Amino acid sequence: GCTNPGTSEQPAGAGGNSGGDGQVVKESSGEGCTMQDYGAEKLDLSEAVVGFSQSEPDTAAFRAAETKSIREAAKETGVKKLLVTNANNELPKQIADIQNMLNQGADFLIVAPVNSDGLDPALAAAKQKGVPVLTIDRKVTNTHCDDYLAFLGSDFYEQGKRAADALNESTGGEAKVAILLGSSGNNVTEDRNAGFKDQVKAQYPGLEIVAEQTANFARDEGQAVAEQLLQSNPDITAIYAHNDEMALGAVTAVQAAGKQPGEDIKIVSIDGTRNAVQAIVDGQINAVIESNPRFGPLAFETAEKFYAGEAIPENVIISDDEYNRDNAEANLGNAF
Amino acid sequence: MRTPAETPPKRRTRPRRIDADWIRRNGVYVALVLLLAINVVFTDNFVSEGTLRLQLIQVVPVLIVAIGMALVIGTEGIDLSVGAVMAIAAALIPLYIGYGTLVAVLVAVLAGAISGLLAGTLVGRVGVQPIIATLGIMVAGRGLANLFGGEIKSIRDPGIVELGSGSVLGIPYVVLIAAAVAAGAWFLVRRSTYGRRLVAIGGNKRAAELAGLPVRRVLVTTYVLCGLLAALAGVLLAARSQASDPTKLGLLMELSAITAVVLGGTPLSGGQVRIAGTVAGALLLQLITATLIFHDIPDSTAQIAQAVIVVAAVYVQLGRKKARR
Amino acid sequence: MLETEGVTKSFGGVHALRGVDFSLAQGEIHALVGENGAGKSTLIKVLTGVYRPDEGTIRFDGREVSFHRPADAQRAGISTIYQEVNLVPLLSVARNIFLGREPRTRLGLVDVAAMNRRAAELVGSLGIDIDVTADLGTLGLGIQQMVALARAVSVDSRVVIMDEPTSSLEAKEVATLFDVARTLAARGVGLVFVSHRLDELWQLCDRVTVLRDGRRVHSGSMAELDRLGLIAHMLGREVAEVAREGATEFGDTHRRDQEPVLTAHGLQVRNRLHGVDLAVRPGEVLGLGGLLGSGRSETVKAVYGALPVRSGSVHVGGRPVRPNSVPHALRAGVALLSEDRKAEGIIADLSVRDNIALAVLPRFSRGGLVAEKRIDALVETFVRRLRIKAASPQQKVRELSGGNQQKVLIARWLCTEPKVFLLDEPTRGIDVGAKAEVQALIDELAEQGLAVVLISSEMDELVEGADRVVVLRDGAVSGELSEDRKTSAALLAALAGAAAEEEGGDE
Amino acid sequence: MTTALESPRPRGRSGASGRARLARLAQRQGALVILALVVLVATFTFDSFGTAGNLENIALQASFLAVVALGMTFVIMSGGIDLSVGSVFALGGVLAAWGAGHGTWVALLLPLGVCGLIGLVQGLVIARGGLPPFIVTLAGLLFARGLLLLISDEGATTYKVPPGSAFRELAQGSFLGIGYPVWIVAVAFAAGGLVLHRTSYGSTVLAIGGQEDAADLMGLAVLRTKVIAYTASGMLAGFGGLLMASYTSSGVTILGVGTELEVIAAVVLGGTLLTGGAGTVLGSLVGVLLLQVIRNVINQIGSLDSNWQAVISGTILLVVVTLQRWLATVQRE
Ligand SMILES: Nc1ncnc2c1ncn2[C@@H]1O[C@H](COP(=O)(O)OP(=O)(O)OP(=O)(O)O)[C@@H](O)[C@H]1O
Ligand SMILES: Nc1ncnc2c1ncn2[C@@H]1O[C@H](COP(=O)(O)OP(=O)(O)OP(=O)(O)O)[C@@H](O)[C@H]1O
Ligand SMILES: [Mg+2]
Ligand SMILES: [Mg+2]
Repeated sequence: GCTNPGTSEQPAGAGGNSGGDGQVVKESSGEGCTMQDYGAEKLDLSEAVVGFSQSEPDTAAFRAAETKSIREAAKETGVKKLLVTNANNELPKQIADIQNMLNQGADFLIVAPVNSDGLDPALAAAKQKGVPVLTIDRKVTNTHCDDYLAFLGSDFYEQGKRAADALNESTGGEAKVAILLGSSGNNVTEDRNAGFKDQVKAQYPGLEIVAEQTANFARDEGQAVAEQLLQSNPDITAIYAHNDEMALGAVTAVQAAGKQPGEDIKIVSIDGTRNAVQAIVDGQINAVIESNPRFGPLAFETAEKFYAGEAIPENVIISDDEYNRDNAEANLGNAF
Repeated sequence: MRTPAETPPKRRTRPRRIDADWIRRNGVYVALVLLLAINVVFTDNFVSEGTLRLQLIQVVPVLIVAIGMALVIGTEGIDLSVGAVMAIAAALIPLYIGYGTLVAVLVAVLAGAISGLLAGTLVGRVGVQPIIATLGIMVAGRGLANLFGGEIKSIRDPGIVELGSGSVLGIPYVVLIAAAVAAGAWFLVRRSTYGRRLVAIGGNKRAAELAGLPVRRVLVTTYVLCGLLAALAGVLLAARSQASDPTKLGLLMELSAITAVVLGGTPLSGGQVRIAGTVAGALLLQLITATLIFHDIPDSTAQIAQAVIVVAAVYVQLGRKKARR
Repeated sequence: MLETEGVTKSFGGVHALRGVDFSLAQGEIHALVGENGAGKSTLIKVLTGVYRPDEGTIRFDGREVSFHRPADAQRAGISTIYQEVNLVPLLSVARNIFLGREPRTRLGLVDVAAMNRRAAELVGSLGIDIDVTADLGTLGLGIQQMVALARAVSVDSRVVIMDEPTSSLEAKEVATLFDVARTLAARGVGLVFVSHRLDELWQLCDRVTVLRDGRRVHSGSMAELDRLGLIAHMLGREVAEVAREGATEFGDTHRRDQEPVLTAHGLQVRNRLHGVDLAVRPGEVLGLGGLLGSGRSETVKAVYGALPVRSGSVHVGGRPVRPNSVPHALRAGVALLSEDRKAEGIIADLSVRDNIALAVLPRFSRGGLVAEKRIDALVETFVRRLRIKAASPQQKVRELSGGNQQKVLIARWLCTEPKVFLLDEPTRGIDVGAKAEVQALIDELAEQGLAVVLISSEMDELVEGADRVVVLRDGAVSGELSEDRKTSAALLAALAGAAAEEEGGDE
Repeated sequence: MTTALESPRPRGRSGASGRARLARLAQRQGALVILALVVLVATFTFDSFGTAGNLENIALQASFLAVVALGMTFVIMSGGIDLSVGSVFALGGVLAAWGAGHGTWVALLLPLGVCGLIGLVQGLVIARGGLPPFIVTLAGLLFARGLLLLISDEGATTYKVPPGSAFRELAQGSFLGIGYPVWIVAVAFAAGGLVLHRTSYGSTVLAIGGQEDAADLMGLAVLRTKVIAYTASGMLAGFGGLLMASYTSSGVTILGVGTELEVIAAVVLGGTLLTGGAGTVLGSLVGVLLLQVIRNVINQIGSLDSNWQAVISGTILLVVVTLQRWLATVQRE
């Protein structure tokens, strides 16, 4: 999840539980990349300055969990120093942030890109200094093993497909669906939408998409747009939201319209924030596809492997869970 | 003194017919009615109590903020901080809800007043240009809201929830509050000395100073009022969504509010405040949004359509001005 | 050369011009006169493309023309000084003079040095000593009028139109302006000249056109008309009815046996005033004389708290007034009618009514709410008393003629029932009838015990209107003409002396 | 009454005293004073601030905004405002990146043409139609963003500048170790300064901003001047986007959100009155640099919470404008 403002009554990973449910690699693909291929020099992480460039404000649960996980893993690994910057969703700022960290002597960079394209100047600067860049949660379109080391993250398209599966399951295959889109121009929005629609087209002829409107990943916009959609299409029976926040907004909207969320109108979303999983427990949301933000351990593990001489595959796709009526209560602790 | 041999004052004939001039003066209402009519004819499911009621509920935050903004614009100012102030107010609610609903709401609204006081002082006393003073507050304010608001929080306090979704005699509280705010502002502008002073200052600040008006006090008061109203809007929005999201709440509200004010016929050059027009302007904006959603227009086309409609609506009421020559 | 035929123009319900025929010949100086609101400025604006006439035709050089905007008229060779100074305050004097036709270097860029030099020459030749690189807005209104003149004459025009160019000018500058006008006329330029200072018309003009209520009521040779005849045309009354004594409406001296109600001591304003002392007794009219830029306006503004003073004190009725605070001065009973009504006086988009009531709002409101009825009554009284010509009290002040705007401002201050009234050019731009009334009003108010400080660039007004004249030079008091020494000649001498000394100091 | 007092003789003056000039400079260029101060303090406080690499980074990163600010300066000086620049900036970038696939000239001319056209239309609506610039350009903001989404598949497609395209050189190349964009900005601002202070066009812009009705009565070409200002602003915003596309080798669709406010802040910080009529081109450059330096300094502080960064930059902005006001009044005393 990229623009995934999340919700949590408590800080993510509360109770010193650094990992939550730690990430599990689902599949790796692409060619391997070794130190020699990349042209990097051997480095002892405990002597290294590691830089982390976060893309969005930490007020989003997803981002908070991600940053926290990186910080904790850095401590665990025992790196000399961790620099953390936040680009506030601005590409130029992220470029400046990365260049700044390079200036301040970063030896290894973990980057959560603001955008898949356009980081070229920053990546070029890192390459010039021989600093490896590991991208997490969003893949950049540059050249693997030349501009960046590897990509760790979820498959957003797959998440969309799984959301379609979940929606099919909870509606019994017949529904008029409204989609709450994330912000325009964001590749997460595109992937989660394409995955969902492709899957519906291929598998579930009973699911009819009657409206798709952007609600910018925000709860209040999700609510406002859902309210309008419920008026304009009174026969809507299901809502698919690109993130949990909009789904939670939709819950309020459905209630305001005098209907029962999760019953009269099925709701499926993506992320796995604590509030959303709680809403499943409360019967208001039907299913949530997880998008795991806890990249810390895997990221540092990858770095260690890399410096140990192992080849790192281009794509390290993590496996995301799914929360539904059957497992939500039990797995509530895993939500972030 | 000589007894004046005067010509009896000619009463200006007020045209009752609907002509270009009438449309100009009532442009926003015309546009509003027009868009409503178009929807009634062309939009499925539009004519229902629920839909109309929904528009009234959803317009509340913009409306309240726009009224504060109209006052500020009347002084030839502008307030870009309103969105951030909304976020601050909303962020305070969960923090103080432990002390009771009323305390939380009061603290939130008070924070808006303080922010307005800062803006008013910078503009009225220090003499900073309004746009830059309130821009600084907007940037810092959003940061502050994020800082002490932290992650998005759900609000479950029954008082707040009732405020956001309850109603009396079928009319939602939020709509009642907005109506009260509008009526109060209308009264203030039309009947109070403060209102007279405000437009005088906006019309010619130097002349107002020389006429002994308390220019600074009026300016400060105006920004405080605007801050208060923005905070109130933030509280109502949070109450309605039963959550407070410091990062996104009220984002770009300043632009919507200014648009509503200008659509309503208040010139940005100050010296005039039109409250009824502002209300209609906000409703028009809301209706545009609803129309685009009802027809499931994709984002790109929606933005272009919005641009065209807004310009057309302003043109209806201002475009003929030049023809006077 | 420039003619109109049957020009009609109305604004909403107001008929500003009704079928006006007007013609200007080459090389003549043509006076355009009429009461406030007669339509003079409107006619000029129609002539120069600011307004389009509703009906009628305009001919220039025998050909019918239709100017869409002022630029068109200028391109055709008509240059105009509009009634309210229409220059750009934030630009330098030199820029203002050459805006739109700056001297260029070979590269096509503005030759700033040449521009400043030529501007300095130009204003210098008009007898004005100013820094042409200074922002125009820092200069007094009189100087601004001279800059406007400089701009108007710096282009080669076939017609020059001047709408009340002398309203803020001192005798010396008026003389300069006349010289310029005569030189232009001798070169074959046609001039239109508007002024409410009727004497000037006979000194300068060849022909005259009189407007009344938007109609042309007379047109003919200036010399064939005498003062009474002219006024009779303007007012539309019989000559006998108009006949009166004296050039001004001021009565005799006033009682001034009491302690001064206003004393100002050692007023200092940076670069402007250097220790000015004043004292005015109740019922006294104190005149302030001086050359352009001598600091008269500054003095009254400093007294009123509208200009930050470095030192000095002001007492009203024996009690000190907090310096630099207009509200305190107002509360103490001081009122200032400032000279620049456009920038510092009217609030153009508010109604006549709201403009009049502006300064008395606190007195006419209860619990923060405006007492509309009482204000209506008050406004009614003043509109009648000052003969303010407006369609209704709700009309925007912007739409009033210049003289009527001035009356609105006088009304605003009279409402406050001041003890001390500072009048900076109170009769600026108002017509004979109204001027007489304002003068009579000042007299009447003084009679009732009001202390008046009167600034006027019209010598007669000062000499006849004031009981005593204080002469300023370079921001300091340079002399005083007491009751018995107060004659035009003496005042002239005092001013001239001041000027001469200044000259000497310059060398 | 007009007994000639004396024959007029030239007395005009054409120069202010040196001290008055200095005072005026400090008053108008308060931002410059503050910029110098901040740079000085930062150099001594942070080791990595004063390094050539860092300073060059600041200059390079400021150059994109600076280009946009140049156009905005003229618009604001003419008494208007242009809120569309952020979206137009993004649109320019997307068009350039798309165009780069069809040749370098397309990459250069297409964004300039389209963005200039958007500016032109806005200018016409504002000048001819008499609509408020705020609303018209706000609509322009929506329009340009909508257009961007339309040509990029609702933002899904990001066009890349093909590797090896000469277009990349524009912002990635350098001369004497300093990136081309910095040189471009230097030249553009020098030209802008000349236009403002040394052409009739410039004076007309200031005159319109200072007193539009007076400018009209003085016979100046009010309409044309405004239309040109908005067109130039559109083109320059597009040019800024084009540079950014060259710099990032792609047409990023999420750029430019809120950029308009940043640019306006820079221009106003630089001493231009938002009510129009006064200001300098150099001031806007100083304003942009000031914002960029502040951002850089905040970054130097290290891992400061991004929210603190916002609070601090907002506060600094307020402190700077307050200081500026204070400088102005002190000078006048
Ligand atoms: N823009 C306007 N809108 C409405 N009425 C106007 C407008 N301009 C002028 N008038 C009216 O037209 C009439 C003529 O005004 P004008 O300014 O021509 O008078 P004037 O002869 O120049 O008077 P003065 O000597 O006071 O300057 C006045 O009654 C005035 O109120
Ligand atoms: N000859 C001059 N040289 C320099 N500055 C001048 C000159 N004349 C006027 N000024 C400036 O113009 C301002 C106007 O002065 P002020 O208004 O007090 O003069 P005044 O005596 O009232 O004359 P008036 O108002 O008729 O122009 C002064 O502050 C002064 O700085
Ligand atoms: Mg007139
Ligand atoms: Mg004066």
